[in-house]
This record gives sequence, structure tokens and C-alpha cells, in this order.
Amino acid sequence: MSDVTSTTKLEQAATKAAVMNQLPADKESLGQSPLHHADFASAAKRGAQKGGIHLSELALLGHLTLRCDAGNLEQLAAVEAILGVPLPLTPLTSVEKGAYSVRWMSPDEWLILVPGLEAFSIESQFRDAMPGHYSLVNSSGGSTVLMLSGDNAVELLQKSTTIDWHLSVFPVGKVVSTLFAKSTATIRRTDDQRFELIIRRSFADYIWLWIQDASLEYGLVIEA
Amino acid sequence: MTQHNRLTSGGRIDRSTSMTFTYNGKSYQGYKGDTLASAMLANGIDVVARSFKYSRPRGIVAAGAEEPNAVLQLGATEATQVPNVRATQQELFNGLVSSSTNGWPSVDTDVMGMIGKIGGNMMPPGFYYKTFMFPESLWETYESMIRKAAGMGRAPRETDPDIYDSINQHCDVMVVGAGPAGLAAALTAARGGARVIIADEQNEFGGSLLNSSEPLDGKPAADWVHDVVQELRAFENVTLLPRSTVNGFHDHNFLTVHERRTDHLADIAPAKMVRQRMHRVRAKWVILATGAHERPLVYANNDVPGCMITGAVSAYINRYGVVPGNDLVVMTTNDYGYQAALDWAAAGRKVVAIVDTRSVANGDRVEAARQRGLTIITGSAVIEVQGSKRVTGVSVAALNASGTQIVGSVTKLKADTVASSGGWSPVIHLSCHTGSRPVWSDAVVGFLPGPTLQKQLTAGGINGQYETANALQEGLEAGQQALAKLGLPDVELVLPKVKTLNMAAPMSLFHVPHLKPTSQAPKQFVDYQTDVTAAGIEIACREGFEAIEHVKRYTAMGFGTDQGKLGNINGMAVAAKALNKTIPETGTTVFRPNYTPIAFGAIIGRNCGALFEPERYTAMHKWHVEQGALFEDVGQWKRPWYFPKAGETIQQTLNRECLAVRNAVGILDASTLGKIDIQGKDAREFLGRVYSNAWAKLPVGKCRYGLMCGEDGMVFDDGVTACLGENHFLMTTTTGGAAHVYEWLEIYHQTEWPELEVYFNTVTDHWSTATITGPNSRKLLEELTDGDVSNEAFRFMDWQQITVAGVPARVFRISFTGELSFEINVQANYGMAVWEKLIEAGKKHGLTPYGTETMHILRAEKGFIIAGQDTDGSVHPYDLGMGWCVSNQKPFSYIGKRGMNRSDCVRENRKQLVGLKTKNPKQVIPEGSAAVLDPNGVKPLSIEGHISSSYWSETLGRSIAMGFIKGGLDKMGESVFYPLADGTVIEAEICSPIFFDPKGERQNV
Amino acid sequence: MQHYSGFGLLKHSFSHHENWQRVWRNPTPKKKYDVIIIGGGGHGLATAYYLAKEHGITNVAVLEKGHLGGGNACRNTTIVRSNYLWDESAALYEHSMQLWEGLSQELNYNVMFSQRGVYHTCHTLQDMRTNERLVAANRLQGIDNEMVDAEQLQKEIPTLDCSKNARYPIMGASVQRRAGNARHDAVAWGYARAADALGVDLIQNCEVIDMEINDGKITGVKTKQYGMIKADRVGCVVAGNSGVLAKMAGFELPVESHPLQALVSEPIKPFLDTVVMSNHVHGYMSQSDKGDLVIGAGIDGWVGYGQRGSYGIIEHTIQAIVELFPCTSRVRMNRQWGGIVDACPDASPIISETPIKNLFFNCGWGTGGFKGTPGSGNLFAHTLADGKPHPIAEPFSIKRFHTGALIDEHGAAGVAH
Amino acid sequence: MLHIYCPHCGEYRDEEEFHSVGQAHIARPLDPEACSDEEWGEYLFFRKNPRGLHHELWVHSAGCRKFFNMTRDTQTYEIKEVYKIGEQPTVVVQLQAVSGAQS
Repeated sequence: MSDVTSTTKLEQAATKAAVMNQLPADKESLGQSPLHHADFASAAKRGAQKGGIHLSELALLGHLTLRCDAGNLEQLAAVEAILGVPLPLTPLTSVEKGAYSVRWMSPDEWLILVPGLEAFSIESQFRDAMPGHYSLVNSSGGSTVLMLSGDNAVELLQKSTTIDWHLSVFPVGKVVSTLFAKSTATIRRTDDQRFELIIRRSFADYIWLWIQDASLEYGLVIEA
Repeated sequence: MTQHNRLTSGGRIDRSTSMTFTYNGKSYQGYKGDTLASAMLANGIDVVARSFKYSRPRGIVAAGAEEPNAVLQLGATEATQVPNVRATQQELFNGLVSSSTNGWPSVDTDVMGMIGKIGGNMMPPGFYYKTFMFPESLWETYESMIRKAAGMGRAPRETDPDIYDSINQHCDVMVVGAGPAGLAAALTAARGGARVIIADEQNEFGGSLLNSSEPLDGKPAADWVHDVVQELRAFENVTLLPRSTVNGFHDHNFLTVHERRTDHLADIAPAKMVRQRMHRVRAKWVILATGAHERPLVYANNDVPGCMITGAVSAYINRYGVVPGNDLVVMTTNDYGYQAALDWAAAGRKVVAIVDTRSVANGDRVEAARQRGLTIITGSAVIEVQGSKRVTGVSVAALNASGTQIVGSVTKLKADTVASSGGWSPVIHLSCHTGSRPVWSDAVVGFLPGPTLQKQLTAGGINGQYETANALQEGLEAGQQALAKLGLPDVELVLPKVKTLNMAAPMSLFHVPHLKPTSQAPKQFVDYQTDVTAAGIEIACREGFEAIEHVKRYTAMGFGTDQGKLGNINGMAVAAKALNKTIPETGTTVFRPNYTPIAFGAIIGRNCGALFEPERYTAMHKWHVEQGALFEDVGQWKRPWYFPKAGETIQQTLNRECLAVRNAVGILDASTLGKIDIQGKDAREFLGRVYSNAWAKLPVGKCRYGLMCGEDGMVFDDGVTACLGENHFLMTTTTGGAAHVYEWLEIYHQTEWPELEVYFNTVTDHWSTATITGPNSRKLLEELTDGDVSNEAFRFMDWQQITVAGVPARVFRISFTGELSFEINVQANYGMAVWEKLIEAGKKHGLTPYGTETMHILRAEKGFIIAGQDTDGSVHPYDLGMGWCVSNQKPFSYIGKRGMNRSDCVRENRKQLVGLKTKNPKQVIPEGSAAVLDPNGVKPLSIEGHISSSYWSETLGRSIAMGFIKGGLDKMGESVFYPLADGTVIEAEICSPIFFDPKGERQNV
Repeated sequence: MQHYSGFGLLKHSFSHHENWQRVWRNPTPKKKYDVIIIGGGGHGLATAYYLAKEHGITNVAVLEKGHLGGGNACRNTTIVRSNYLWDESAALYEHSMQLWEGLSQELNYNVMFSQRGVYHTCHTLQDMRTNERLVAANRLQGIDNEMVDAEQLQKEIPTLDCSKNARYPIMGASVQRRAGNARHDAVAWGYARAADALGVDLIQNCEVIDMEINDGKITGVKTKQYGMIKADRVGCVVAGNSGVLAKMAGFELPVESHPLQALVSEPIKPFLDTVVMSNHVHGYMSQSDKGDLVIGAGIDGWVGYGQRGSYGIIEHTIQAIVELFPCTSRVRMNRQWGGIVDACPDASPIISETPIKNLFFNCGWGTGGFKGTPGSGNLFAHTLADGKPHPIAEPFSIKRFHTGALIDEHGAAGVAH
Repeated sequence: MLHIYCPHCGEYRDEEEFHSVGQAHIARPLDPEACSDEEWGEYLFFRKNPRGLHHELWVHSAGCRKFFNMTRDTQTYEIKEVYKIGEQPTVVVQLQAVSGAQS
């Protein structure tokens, strides 16, 4: 475990960065998502089974932040080769294939979600194959994913953000980074009434409190 | 009690649902559909308030948002008290508890009223500026009397049991007002496919149509309203908001709409319901269909209960089935005023006379009154009212053609109600909110909305179009215009047929003359709520307050909770007359949000209590809570402050924690430090530009401390940055400074040096950091790692990738305590697992958790600064004695270099950071204490500096302090003095700030 | 000047108040003045008054583009205090404080200066350190300021939430008991009336549109309504519009003009008998003699001359107030408004010479200009009379932004007010 | 509450997502050491502060985190244009007639 810098196949690669597999062998029992203390599994059993808001957590996924040049065709090709999907270059769009999904975050930034176990492997593939100036950062520990759905999901988002969620301007697949109450979130519409919220670890408890409060009039169903 | 003013039929109330309410402790009945005001009038309640300055009895004047007098206290319990509720806007519910707000012992028999009568003459506008000055010492006594007398309702003394929230809305067209114009506009826009929101302050849509007996398409107007509302409801893209007041119209078509969801149901909101909701609306186009407010006329004793505006009389009769009196005199300058008399007569009560200020009156409504046999007195006015707690009669006299003088003799008539109409003022408030200045129209005799940059259309009464047919037509056109602007298809709308009435021109009259000059006549009120009279305005003008803003401020006109909705135009007219100007020459009056008052709770929504501001937690937060830690707020983070054991004082805890670190090992949750991942071939160059020291040669595997300065050379943050790879660094920042440092790096990269190949990513939340520090820390780590952490294999200021408790970790051998230390960083999902293993394994090594306070003491023993505590934006690295952290050899002029070389920054005698040892080692100088050279000098004393950090050091068995002293670095060994609040003086000796292990040996073992 | 008193009110009541004299004349401007003061706000009027009163210079005109006291003078939240951190500022604001005391009598106009105390609540350890430093400094500067703990604070202000339940529990507060409020309009009008009585010409509706500058020296100003008016010296006291006037003179200032908002509740019965400010949760409140809760908000982050700001500031401010005073949740907000504040990078004002000879600027008071009104006018009058700054004003030169000798009062200036 | 078009995200967002940084186009002197105290002071502190058209630097702090420029009327608050870093404004103050300062 002591090789600090990964050796790169492309000697000319501009970025010489440290990469490490951050997961322990015993990852299942040790890992605690930012909402571990909320114990969604129990809440799903004990709590309401009917309501206008449904909420679940996709815990311990692999979150990778890629920064590179959207105009660099070599980089784009490399990314597509690794992920099997092209980077979404249109602002506020996303692509998804199988267990991989990529969100446009900024003109030179994308957020890639992969199964937790694959983060290191993907990261290593980037280090091996990605040419030119870029950065790739594993941010899996820094955030978690909430899935929000239900008849009142849009209203809850209206209470929490200033974004226009009307389907005519916010179609399925659109993604925004925005303020969520007094925190931030990256929110993607995955279906007419289904949304994916990527939130920061340290704010997770606040957002959990906020969502419970904002759901009061609709009823909140926790899904394991 | 009987509702003796209630009609047996008619109106929009539900006579089958009776409701009980109390007013000033007495119980009354009303019906569902009543407002509190209509129910009070039904019960014959005349006096609803005592006036602010003169304590005169006051009654209900209006039926809507413009009501100045009926401002009541509501609430059945202490926690649900609401001050200053307008009875005309409060729907009646069963169990409503209300009371008047001024008057002692009661509003009916008020002692202050006597004083008002006697002392009133000594209270011209601005009297308080002219008196209460002598003797100077008595001002506070005078003032406390003024304060007790002022104010209206009272705030509750208990916490609000209700909740409020806000919701963000977007639409193509926001229609404000659901009267005929608003409904026509909304329907047109909706049919054209626009996303529409229509809001109205009343419980029902319909606006003026609800108060009127005028048919549409030959049927009651309510039928048409009902059909339109049904159709609007059917559109998926239309939101209907009754009981919702558009209170603010802000820049870029942003509107705040205040919806009252439960105020009509009960004193407290039913379970799970929000009491009020604020809709924050961003509209592509706004259609203002806000209608108009009627103006009363200004005449002597026009505030005696029973004096109303004519539209209100019609509204009470037609909408609520209440006739607010028996014998009515109408005074009007226009045809609309006749309607009240017609409605009154239709309700079967006596119309004493219609006094028309015009010499000729021949419009259709006038004819209708004639045909009904009502007495019409033309060319005359009610010049004075008799009565005190209710009108008993009026004095009528003939006027000259311009209405400026009385030309005939005075006739007295018996009456208990006077309804006056001076015309209507368009409700232009919202159009003013974004700075648009209204424009006077002689034709309308009122102000119209002025030019604006907002995407705004207007329709109906706001444009001076008061006839239903015109309002409907304008609404339709506004809807069509909005559709065209939005690029949506045009639609046709068949408007209901309304009988068009012939109208005679109104007379431009505001202030009715009296036999006596205004200054000597009985009071003629302009603004009821603030007790401003025509005479008062004349005095203000005479004294030189000539700008309308001066007049308003000097007299307080328009500063009430009704914001002068009734009185402002009349006041301007009185001022214009006094100054011999026209109204527009006098100035315009601009309205500001809110249109009507809003509960604080509704403005803040859920951002209160537990949700006031986020609490940020680390991965180990739950453990800290379970261990009974007390927390320090650092930014939004909750950091463990110290971990007391049962029975310990804070100082005992700190002593224990400090000694544990110095003698065994301590553990600190350092996860909150800002962390920024930096990658790219120019990362190293970038670091050299943003830190004051050198970074070119830092090898992979090493860490370095750096200072960050602004372009002014002043230190604003610091931290350790590690070289992870040739082109890869991990920067740490202070907990509070993380966001600022990140934005600062980005701004330089994006705007100044985009050519540098470097990317920054915030990873603060991604890594969890457990710092173990103390002589036993290596032993502890060795137990849990696969790596070689010996001093030979793992040097001070190195970092290594090893596993800790089975979890891959980046471990930094850096020290903020001066002890052997390891900062263990793992992916935060595993932070708790590693922490718990460390705690478990640490038991036998004497591992002690410690918090920020102990961290502060330990670093101060070593003389390490805390940015933000030992810096204040006015010190550069040399002031901190940290010239070693500045490299002037770097080729690039790093940020801060030029700034710290400005003339004031290089002068002698700057305040410099030093250590301070008290002569008496047991004395701890309070932080913040100011230093002087001569404690016996005369104030103001020149301050030599202050104490920035000060603690009891259990390790050293004495107090230690860091602080600033002018030229301190050259004054080692000299004494300074700290005079304290209690009069004692602490003497301290200037010394090095490194109190412990000055050679730094302990961290290198 | 007609004397004002309670007896006068009684006397005039017999003549129905028909015989009160005008508070000020409405003169037509002369061709030339010894001194022209641009800006008829509180500071400008005070400057004119002290020029006439203390320096005997009465051939003075105040040129006001609108009406007297119509800018920030009537838009502020009327807080008066002198507990600033650095010696330079402490001297400036304390000078002002001493003029406040007795001002009503001096002007024979009740400015309702009420020393009901101003508290700064502390919610973090850093807040405590900042305030303890301030208190310690003020004690040596001869300015009253003291710390009170949370328990004592709760006794002194019963409606303030001093419990441990708050998001940022109150740990203590500093209080200056000589601080308080005054009636803003009265200050402007009182100075105007007194200046007018000493012969100063107050010219309303007179907008300066250009300056006559020859060889780097100002000789007059061009006005929209009255054309050129000559002057030996010109003092510019126009707060938010300082940048616009500086541009006329051909230089820039280290100043930006931002919207600053404030709001009032409806008038309610006595609720708060002092002033409470919280830098940390960011809001402050007092109660006016009329009963309104007067609440101050933050400054908008962008340059704005529209006398209005963003609604978000209002929301955040009221959140802070309800956090501090939870039982205000059902109290209702009546009205909001905005002023234009000219803020310096170090949160201290400029009372200074300029690159143009005989042209002087008094600006940059940022969010705290009201309290400075008497002191500012008094020192600026001295500057205009002597052609060089008063010793107390000297550190407040524009030059400090070149040398780096800033007087950073962000900590003490605290919440925008 | 301003409504701001982010040139990077390509849509309007509420002001709350943005942060105004101040006057735009203030380039850091290329050779700071060659600047006098006066010049450095001007760079640090002295600003145009116009009533009217103003070019400002903003950042979409809660969105894409990119900086951009804006031309805005400081009197009416109307946003005339947004443009990316490195670009020049197209809406500018018309050159005024020679100032009366020399008259």
C-alpha cells in the first residue's frame, strides 16, 4: 500500500497525481453514509407507508469529479472509452448508461456516479488513459444521494429551491446545481415525479430535517 | 345580542352558520362569510378605537385594506396574540377573540379623550420637536410617557405555536387582483396557454363585483364570477390564490404573495397546516388589476363614528347584508356616490339626503335616485358633523362653484351615518415598488402608474376605469397583450353584457370649506390613523415644510399601518392649496412594500428554530454527542469544544485534556478544516503565487505550512499543504475560511491566470480527520497500521499512505500542539469506524478526546497563531513575527508582497505579535485586554495593543498570553500594563510567544 | 430665531398656531459664497451650522438637489453610539457623542436624543473576544462600554432569547449605556433651522451638474436650476452620490455606493426599551417612540443607486430578528425602504482634502453615518474654515488608502446600520 | 431580487445563487514592484462607482461556480448583458462631451 503515486502509462501525461483505493476490505460493515444515523432501513419499516413524498438514500456510491477541457477531442474520446458514454457537453444535461451516470456541472466539470466498488478502478483507468490537463477527484465520502419522488415532490422542491420545475422547462434528464434551503444540492430529474439529489455530507442532517419538515402536510414515506 | 343592522336576506353570508365572537370581552354573533367588521356593524358597534394623538372615538370607515380605524388586537391565548389586525380584512370564525387597542379604562369611556380635547390644541404637527427640552434631564420621563401612549396592539410574550412557509413559483402571467379586470385578464391568458397565477386578497374572487348589485348578462355578477373561476380551475397551468395579497413587486418581475391559509378558520392553525405561506413569484409578465380606493372628503368632525365612504356602505349592504345605520346622508363629488344611497334605500332604510357638491347632477345614477324620490341637494356640502360617539346630525351649506367657499346658510339635518365620496384613487402601490414614479391625471383626478422597466401591464380601476364594462374590456386587452408578448396565440373572449351608465363629470374637491378658517374650524381629518388634520397640514406648509415629503414627515401623514391609502391624496390637495400649487407640483408620493402588513413569521417561513441555519456535522458527530461534548460554533460547524467529565469545571476539563496530550496522547476531530485538492502541472506555480512562502522545491511526500495574504499584504488564512504527487497537492485552510479561500483561488485562476493549468476541487467533506497527538501517539498508531511509522521511516512534515484500522488513509505527520502527532485522513464514510477503533485501542495509552479549547491552549503554548483570532485583517506576516514564512526570492510577485511594502506597512512601531507573561503567574489576562505603558495616565490613553489569546497553562503551571504591542518585537523584557474593568491592573512582561519546548524537540521524536 | 418651548406651544394655541415663523427661508442663491456645501443632508446641514456658529463664516450656501434631509438622513435607523475600536475612530465618534449630548438645547429643537443603550450580542467565542477587546479599548479611551453576561442580559431585555436552545446561543453582550437613538428628521431640520438663523442660505431643488476647476483649483459649481455659483471653497457631503460628484471633479474615490435596507413593524405597545444588535445572526432592532420596531438589515453586495435592494436581505434580517426575539413572529412588518450608502473598504469615513485644491470631501460613512452627524459636521466645518483637517479628522484622509494606514472598523461597525 | 442569466449554465437563476465581486476589468498590475504606493492603492481600493452603466464581476457561486461579467444599470438595476471573462462589453457609456471641468 505504499506506492504513493500511480505510475502512468502515458509518460507525457500532464497530471501526475496520487491515486489510492480508499475503501477497506471490509467496506460493507464499516461504511457509514452521512445519513447513517437517520436509519432509513428502520424508518422504512416503522414509518408511514402512504404519503405525497417518497424518499430513499443511495448510500456509499462512487462519486468522481472530472475537470477537463470540453474542447479537447482526445479527452472526450478517452472519457467515452472508459465510461461507455460521451460526456454531456450541453449545459445542465446528463447521460446515464447502466450503473454509470454523468452530470454536467460546469463548462469544465462533470460529476460521475458509479457503484462504490468501481470508483478506484475507474479512477485508475483515467490515470492510465486520459491525456492532457485534467483532474479527477474521488469525492465519494463528501456527499450522498437522495431519491425524492411522489405526487408532491415538485412542491417540496418549490419550497426548497428557486428553480422552475415545470416539465416544459425542466425535462427528465436535466440537472442543476442550486441552493437547497440554506444548503446546496445537485438535482436531476429522473422521471416526471422523481428526482435525484446529491447533497454534501456535512449538510446532510440539515437537509434531512428540512425534508421531514417540508413533507409534514403531504406525508413522508421512507423507502429502504 | 341581536344583529339589529342585519338584513333578513341578501348578501354572500351564510345565515345558517352562526358564529360567536367577542369584542372587548363581550360576546356577539355573526355569520359565516362575515368579516369581523361586518359582524361588528351588524351588532351596532360604533366605537372601535381611540385615536392615536387626540384619543377621539373612531368607527369603521371602509370595508377593505384601506380601513384606518378598525385596527384590533386578536388572539384567544397569549401565544396567539396578533396586534393590529384590520377588522375589515379579518374573516369571522367561531370563537374569535378581539379587543380594541387604545383607550382607558375602555374604548367607550376613555379618560385620555378628555386630555385630547383639552390638550389637543397644544399638539400641532411636530409639537414634540418644540418642547420636552427643558429641563434636559426630564426628557427620559417625557419620553417614557410618550412611548406608553404610542403603539397600537401588543406583541405576544410567548413563542408562536404556528408554522409558516414559503414556496417559489414561476409563471408567464401573474394577475394581481381578481375583480372584473383581473378575471378577464386571467381567463384570456389561460385560454391562450399561458402559465397563470391569479391572486386576490379577499376570500372570494370577484373584487368590486361582490359588493355591487349591478347585473352581468342580466344575471347576478356572482354567477359570472363563479363560471370564470370554474373555468380557470380546470386549467392545469393556472394557480388560483384567494386570501393572497401581492404585497411587494420587486425588481426583475419578482413578487411576494402573502397567502393566509388558516386565519379564517381558527385562532391557531389546525394540525399540519401552515398558518400563512409566502409565494415568491417570478413572472414573465405582470398584470396589475388592483382596482381603486375611494377617497373620503375632508370636513369638520369627519371622524365621528358613522362617517364612512360610500363604497363601503354599498359593500356592507350588498355583500354582507348589513346596513350600518338608520338615517343616511351621502355627500359626493361624483355619480358613484349615489349608489350607496340607492343601496341604502333598497335595503329599506332612510336616506335623509344626497348632498352633491356639483351644482348640476344628471347622470344615470342621479336620475335613478331622483326616480326613487331621494332628496338631492346640489351645489352643497356637509360642512360639519354633530355627535361624539356616533353621528347625530350634519350641517349642510351651499358652496361656490369651485368648492372653496361657503356661500349659503347652514341647514342642519338629523342623521346617524354620513357616507362621503371624493372620487377614487387608483391602487398604484405595486407599480411604485420598483421605483416608478406615478403620474397625475386631471381626467381621473388621481395618480396613475408611471413608466416602468418591469414587464407590467395594467387594467381596470388602476387605470381610472371604474365602470365594470371598461374594466372587463381592459382586462381582456391586457390578457391579449401578455399573450402577444409571450409569443402565444391570441384568443377571443366574449365579455358579459353590462349596462353602460351615463356619467356626469366629477368635481375635483378634496377639502370641504367651513364657516371658520381651517385653523379654527373643528378638526377636519385627512389621515385618521395618525390624527393628521387639514389645519395641521396648513401649519406645516406655513412653517416652511413645502416638499410633500416634508409635509408627510412633519405631520406623520401616511405613516400609519394603512400607509395613507385613504388620506394621502387629500393631504396633498390640502398642501397644494396651502402652497398655491397644483397637486402634481406639490410632488408625487411613492409607496413601498408592503402593500399591507405581513407577519414576520410568514416572511421567514421555515427558516427559524431548528432550521434557522444549518448545523454542519463531521462523520464523528454522533460520538461526540454521546460522550457529552459541549460544542463550539465555528462558522456553521458544530465542533467539540471540550469533553467534560461529571463534576468537572471547564478549567478542570481543560487541564486534564492538556496534560493528557503532553503526557500521553489526545485525539481531536479535525475534519472541519477546509481541504482543497489541487491538480495540474502549474499547481506548484500557483501555490507560489498565493502563499507568501516558497513552494517550488517541496518534494512529493512532504508538507509545508503557508500564510495567505490579500493584495494589501494582510494575513487572512493559513494552513498546511501537502505535495501528493508531482502535480497534485492537498491544501488545508481554517475551518471558517474554507469557502472564501476556494473562491479566492478560483477568481485568480479564472480572471488573472487562466493560462495556468490547474484545477481546484473542494474535498472538505470527503475526508475525515482524526488527529492523535502526544508522546504515546506513535504507539497507538503502530497498533492499528500496516505501515512503518517509526521516526526514521516517517519523518516530521512527511505524509504517507498507510492503512489505519484496516482503512486506507493518508496520514500527515504535522503538529499543531508541538507534540508528536499524526493526522489521519480517511474517506469520511469510514471516519467513524476508524475513530472508534482508535478510541478502543487508545484506552491503554491514556487516549483522551479533546476539543477546540484545549487545541487553542496547546497551540498557544507553542506560539502558533490562529488566523482570525491572532489576526484581524490589519497585520502582515512580519507583524506576526513570521518573516520566516515570507519568501522574497520568488520570481513572481506573490499576492501580498507589494501590499506589505506600502509605506505604512514598513514604518516603525507597528503593532507586533509577542508573548506576554504576567508578573503574577496565577493571573490570566482577559482576552481583549488593552495594553498601556502608563496605567495611571489620563484618559483617553494611547492603546499600545491588545491580548489576542490568553489561557491558563496547566503544563507550565502559569498563565500565558499572546498579544500585540507597538514595536513589541524590539521590547522583549519590558513591562506593559492591562487595566481591567474592576479597576485592577495586570502587569506583564513582553516575551517570545513560544512558551513551551522552544527548540521544537517534542514533535520530532 | 423664534424660541421653541412648551410655553410657546400654549401661547400659539390661542392663535390657532397661525403665527409660527418659518423654520427656514427659501432664498435665491447669490452669485458667490465663501463656502458652498453640496448636499443638504444631516452632515451637510451640520457642517453649515458649525461653520457659522464656531467659525463665524456665514456667507455659506447649502445646495440640495431635492429637499433638506431627504436622503439617508431620513432613511436610517437612528442609532447613536461611540464604541468604536481604534483610537482614531473612538476619538471621532466620541467627539460626535459629546455633541449629541445637549444638542436639543443647543439647537432649541428636540432631536429626541435618547440614551437608552445599545447592546451588541455575542454568540460565539470569537464574538466574545471581539467585544471584550472593544470594551477594554473603550475603557481606556474614556468611552463607556461594558460586558454583561447572558443572565444579566436576560434581566435587562426580557424579550430577548438568551436561552441555550438558540442556534447560536447568546453568551453575553457589550453595552454602551450612553448610546441610543435620536429622531432623524429632527436632526436635519434642527440644524437647518439653526444654520438658516445664522445666515446660511439653504437652497433646495438645486442640483450641482458640474464643477468649475481651473489649474487644479475649484472656483465654483454649475447648477441645473441657477447656473454657475462661485465659491472660495467647496465641501462635498453627498453620501451615496459621492462617486458621482468625484467623477465631476475628475477623480475616483475608494468608495462604493450600495443599497442599505431597513424596515419597520406596525406600531405596538412598548416591547423593547433599548437597541439590540447582533453581528453574528446579522440584524438589529430598536423601538421608536411611535411604537414601530425599527429593524436594520444588511447591505446589498452590489453597487446600487435605486434606494431599494433585494428582498432576500429583508428575509434574512427578519429571520435574525425572530431568532433573537422569537415572540415577534406574529408581529407584522409594515414597510421597508432603502438608502444609498457610500462605504469605504475599511468601514471608516473620509473627511479629507482631495486632488483638487479647495475642494473637500466628507463621505464614506457607510452604514453608520447618522451617529456621526454632529461630529462630522463639526470637524468638516473646521476643515473648510481652515483649509486643512482638524487633528481628529486627519487620520481620515483619502491618503490612507495609498499609504495603507487604514482604520479597519469592520468588527466594530458590525451589522450594517 | 435580481434575475440573472448565467452565460455558462445558459439560463436565468435567482440572485441568491450568485455573488457580486465588484467592478470588472481591474487587471492586476503585471509588475507590482514597479507600482508606486499611489498606484497600488488605486488598484486596491479606488473604484468607478458609477450611477448608470456599470461593468461588474459576478460568480455563479451556488451553481457552476464560474465567474462572468455583467453590464448593469446601477440606477434602474436593469441588466443589459452578461459576458464571459476575457470578453469585452458591448453596452458601454457613450463618450460624453468634454467635461465642463476645463471650462
